[in-house]
Amino acid sequence: MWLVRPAQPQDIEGIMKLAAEHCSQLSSTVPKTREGLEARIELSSNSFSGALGPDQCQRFLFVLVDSRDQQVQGVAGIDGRAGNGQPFYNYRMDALIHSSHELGVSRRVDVLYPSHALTGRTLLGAFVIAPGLCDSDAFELLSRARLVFIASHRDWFSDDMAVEIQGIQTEHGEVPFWDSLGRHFFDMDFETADRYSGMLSKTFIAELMPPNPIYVTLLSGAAQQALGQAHPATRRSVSLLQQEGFHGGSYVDIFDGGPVLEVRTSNLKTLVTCQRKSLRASDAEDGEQCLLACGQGADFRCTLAGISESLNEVIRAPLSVLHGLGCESGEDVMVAPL
Amino acid sequence: MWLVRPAQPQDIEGIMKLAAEHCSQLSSTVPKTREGLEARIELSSNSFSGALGPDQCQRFLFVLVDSRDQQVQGVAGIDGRAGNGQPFYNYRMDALIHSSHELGVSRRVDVLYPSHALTGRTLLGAFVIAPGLCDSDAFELLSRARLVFIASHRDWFSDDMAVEIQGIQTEHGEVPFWDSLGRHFFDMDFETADRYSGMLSKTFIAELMPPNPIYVTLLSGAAQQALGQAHPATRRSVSLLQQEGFHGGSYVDIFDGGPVLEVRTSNLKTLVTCQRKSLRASDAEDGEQCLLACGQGADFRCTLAGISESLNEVIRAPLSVLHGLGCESGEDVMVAPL
Amino acid sequence: MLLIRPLQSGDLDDLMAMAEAAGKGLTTLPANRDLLRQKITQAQDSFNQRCEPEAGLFLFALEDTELTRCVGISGIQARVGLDEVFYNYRVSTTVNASRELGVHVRTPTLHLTNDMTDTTEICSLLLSASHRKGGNGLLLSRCRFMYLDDFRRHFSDKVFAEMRGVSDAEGHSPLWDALGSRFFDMEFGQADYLTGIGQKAFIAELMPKYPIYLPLLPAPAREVIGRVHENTAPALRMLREEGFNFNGLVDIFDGGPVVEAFIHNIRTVRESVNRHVLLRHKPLDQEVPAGERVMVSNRSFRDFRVTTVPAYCISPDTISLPPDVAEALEVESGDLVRLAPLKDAGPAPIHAAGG
Amino acid sequence: MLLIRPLQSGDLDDLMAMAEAAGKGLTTLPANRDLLRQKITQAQDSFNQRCEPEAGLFLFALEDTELTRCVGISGIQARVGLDEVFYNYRVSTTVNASRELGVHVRTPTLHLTNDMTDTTEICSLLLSASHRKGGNGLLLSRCRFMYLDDFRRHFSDKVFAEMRGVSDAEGHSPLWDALGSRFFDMEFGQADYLTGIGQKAFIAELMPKYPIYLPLLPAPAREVIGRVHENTAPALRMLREEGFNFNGLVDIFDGGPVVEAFIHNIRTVRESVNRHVLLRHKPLDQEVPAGERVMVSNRSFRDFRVTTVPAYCISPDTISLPPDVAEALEVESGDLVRLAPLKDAGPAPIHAAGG
Repeated sequence: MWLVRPAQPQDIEGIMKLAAEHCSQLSSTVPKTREGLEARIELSSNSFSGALGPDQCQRFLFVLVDSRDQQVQGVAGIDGRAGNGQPFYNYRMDALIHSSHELGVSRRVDVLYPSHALTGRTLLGAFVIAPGLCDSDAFELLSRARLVFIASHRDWFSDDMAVEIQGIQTEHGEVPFWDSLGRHFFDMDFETADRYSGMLSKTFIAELMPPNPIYVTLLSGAAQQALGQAHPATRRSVSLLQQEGFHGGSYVDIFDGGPVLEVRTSNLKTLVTCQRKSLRASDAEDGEQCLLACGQGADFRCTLAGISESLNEVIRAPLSVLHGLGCESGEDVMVAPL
Repeated sequence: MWLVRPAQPQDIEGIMKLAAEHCSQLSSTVPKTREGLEARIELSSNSFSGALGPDQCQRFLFVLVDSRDQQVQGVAGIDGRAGNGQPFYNYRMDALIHSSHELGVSRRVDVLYPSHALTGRTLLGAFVIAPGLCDSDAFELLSRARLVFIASHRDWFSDDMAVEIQGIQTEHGEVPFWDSLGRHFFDMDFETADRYSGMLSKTFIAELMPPNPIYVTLLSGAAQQALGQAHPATRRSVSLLQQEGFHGGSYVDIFDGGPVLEVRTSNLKTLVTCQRKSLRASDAEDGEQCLLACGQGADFRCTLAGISESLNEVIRAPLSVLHGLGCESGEDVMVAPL
Repeated sequence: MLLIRPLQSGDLDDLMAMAEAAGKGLTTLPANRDLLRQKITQAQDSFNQRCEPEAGLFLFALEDTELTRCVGISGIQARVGLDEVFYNYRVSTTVNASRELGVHVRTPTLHLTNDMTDTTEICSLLLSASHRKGGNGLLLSRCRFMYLDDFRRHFSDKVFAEMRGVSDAEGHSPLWDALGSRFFDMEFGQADYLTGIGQKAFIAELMPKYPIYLPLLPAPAREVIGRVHENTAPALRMLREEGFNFNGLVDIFDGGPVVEAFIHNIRTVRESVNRHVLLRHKPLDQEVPAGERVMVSNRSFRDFRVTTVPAYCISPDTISLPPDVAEALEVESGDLVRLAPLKDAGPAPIHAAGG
Repeated sequence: MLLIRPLQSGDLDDLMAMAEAAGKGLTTLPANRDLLRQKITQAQDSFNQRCEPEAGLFLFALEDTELTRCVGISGIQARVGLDEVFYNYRVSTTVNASRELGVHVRTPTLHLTNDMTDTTEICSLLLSASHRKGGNGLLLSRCRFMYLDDFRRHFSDKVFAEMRGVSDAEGHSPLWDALGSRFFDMEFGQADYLTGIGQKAFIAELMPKYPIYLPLLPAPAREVIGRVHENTAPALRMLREEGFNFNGLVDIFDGGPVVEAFIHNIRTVRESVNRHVLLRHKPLDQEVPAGERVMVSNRSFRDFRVTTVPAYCISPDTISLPPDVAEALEVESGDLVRLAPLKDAGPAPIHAAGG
């Protein structure tokens, strides 16, 4: 049985293994070092336990495990407030119209404005999954379990959410948007900049990022094409997020030009459709596959299960599911359709 | 009976009288000169008749008349495409966060960016009504008749709409936002700038407007307070627009700092609730008060009437209403609840 | 004798011939008869103080008195940017540095400015091919500095010259191709022409207003910023020797440099002396090389005249002039004239003394 | 005798006393013993070429040889902005004009720049109150220009000085109150101090990056831009006479002007001559007024020394020096020394000759 739960110190090996095997191409904000990861899990534990309030950089890290062996097969995160108390950098795409009445010409001029407008929004991130699971339901479980968590801890999160989607990178690891823009100012390669940006102090961005708006027409052709485009490897993530109601807005990542998707939290499909029910054991093994979650804070667990509904406030799932979730009959759960 | 219909050349006297009496305080894009008004009505007629297509600066001007004497008691307009083929200027309000990690300080810095992002959106404007009617249903009729017109000519208009709301002006005619910002660059008083901006060529704005972003904190206190605030005299207009679904966005007027309200056209309450029905005469004088409109293009008429519904596709209104609208029994009409 | 004097309406044909020979490149004097006639009128109004001081356009002719023909022209525009808007890019430095990461990057950045507004421009230098020798170019150019200094209140303290930027034989400018053409729906030549005749509203309408970070432009465009067209290199060298410096302003279209100097720092101004005229009937040896000649100006605002004489004419208090030269300069014995070397006075004293 | 020589570690007490007397205002030399000791070490490393040429900080002491005390200091920073980021505002002009409407508005605008990056700065001038007479301030300041010219390859072609801007007796700066304080959560004094000690990351983080249109600032703030503190007015006057010009750059906090000059245009440099030393045992009349004295430099990079002697010591090829002066300068008969007037050489020749 697949289970999504808060990351714990004993998951470090599994997370590092997963990240080492599958993160070479796909950038992620999962720390690469043991120390970084230990600190991140501690921060996450303090966030789940409620030791940190919403104003204190809550950063949640979930893992996807097989309940039988507790092997980590995926990682996903939520930052309570984008920027974690510091400015969160994006480019906002806008257009000016340069028009000469006398000469009868008019031209649309695309401009990238440095923006911190998304600072403080709840941010999804740090998504890594074992490649073998990319087409499985476990993918959807890992991605959406976070939203079920948000639904059951609504006041910890902001009214608007965002998620940064990785941008275009060639098979040789080149990032056309970075090569045309950021590289000139940060004097480092994309990997390095991306790694620094995962750290807490964003002072280096304030120090190194060009402070003035950028004319898109002056970027390389490849960079212009990459602007606002998602990496092909993020296809399934993006599709799931779009089904949830996320839409591409006006914002792109300052490093790779990848799109930032936005949504009003209250419009998320998972939040609209999930319901609080009382869970009872069922004999039947089949039923409608749903996301099923129980537990508050550090005890949060989410899985996929075949659900049968009996009375208005009661749903039934196989006893094995109750065991897997560590949950007793009659306990309150959140349930959301796939 | 109150009737809203396309402005016609014979309305010029009435419009000028109305504008002269009631427009001294309340700015409007209704031309002040006879020549200007003649040209505007001609443009409007060509727009209503379909002689101009959506890409050719359609500008519609409606009048509110008492059907008995055809005296003009109000004017309202729609511009098919904001800017009418030229850039449409606004300031977009955005915030940067200036934050020093080392010093532990963080400050929100509000910035006004010159923007043409609303260029090409359908724009409501030119709203003037006799003060005696400010609390009457005729006010709502005049304002919403335009939306009924849009509903019945949907493909002439864009998917997003905007309306500029007049900003703060003191009783002595001073405009704090203008005095703190525009005045320094345009070297003219607010009235003059406002008048020029109603004209077709916006070259003077490209020539005179400061091209760089403006820090709000450097504006006068009065200007900062006026930013994004509507003139009290627009209270009822704003309230009606908000009921329709218009909401204050990130944009303000470059001259007076008044808010620009935005809406997705398909979300407009009038568009969502209005229905096409077949109109029959009724004997009953009372019924639910509704907006009732008939006729395409130049023949468009809209009024308020007590409506009784009989069958699914048929509504009934008093015969006098049919006469007032110049419409025959069985004719198709648009009906929208108040 | 070669004589500097105010341009006159009789010079129109000679001027037109020179403008035609110059071709493109000299945008302030296009080969357009009506426009040139208008410029001559404007110059006459300026010398006669019939126009606002700020509108002054002082055009000087170099007359070959034997040929009675105008063989060169040079000008001073009293103030630029008062009637239209005068644009430049300023090449500025943006530094992005992080001590923590050990990164320190300097990014040359173009800022759009109107910083030369209300400043005096020296402009419109043309010399017939037949007379490109013997320091005639120097005379045409440097006579203006004596005029500027003698009539300071008509001009700004700082003066500048715009130098033609790099373009190829077909008139293609690398900077325009990389920058201007992205924003203007026209050819470089058209933009240059519209600017030259003072139609500049289109710049305010179409020009990018935010700073341009140079690393975003391709190398050929970056490389021409602040560089002059090869035909303009000698003129630039002359102005540099005169004390003009490139201080970061360039043309918005082709990137050609603006060079500037404060009038009191200009070499011709610093090396000028005044002497009283002494008429002497010994004829001058006109074969003296340029390096041993001095410019003599009559210091007249309205009928400014300058010619050159051998340096040996100078005495501690006076300068001896033969009657024909005095007549050409419209001066008499006892009048005060201004002198300055036509060419370099040689290296500065510190380097002469050794070391 | 008053002698310029490299600052030494023994000068620390004298330097500390001067820094304390100077109070605020001199941000590069705060009265902090550790910091001053560090500066002295840096200066010694620079004179002995033990540091990167770009990191050079050359500090000169004015020693009163009778008192054997350091009574003044002045400095040259070889390059600024290479280790940290060096910020200025450039006062630029934005013109908004519409010919159609007859509107023409000039808006002074502040652009944030790092244009002085990699440029040589003259800095840190302090003179004990007891010695503010007889041209000692001139000697302290102008001796640096002889050093700059003799060792050009260590410095940039252009040099600049930052002049203290306007603030009131309580240290309030009108520009800071109107601009800086809107963006920085600190007092002017703190911002100034952090900048002085080279902690500048906070500027990149907190400073507004877009241009500031001056009409948006209140009049008291606008008026101090490019103006100096009244205590700094004499220093500014001296630098102007030396050929330094204000060219639009000002301090980002108090608006004080940056003045700049190309080394070859500096008056001390232009008016310098070299002479061979001739030892002569006749003692010097030390009562000669400053206007009749000349500076004599030994032209040594490592042990630079300068003092003044009466102008009458100069002959066409030599300068006669008494043994004590030669010893102080560490020169012998036949050595080449550099001379420059201590004060103005008087008006330029053109104005002397009349007219």
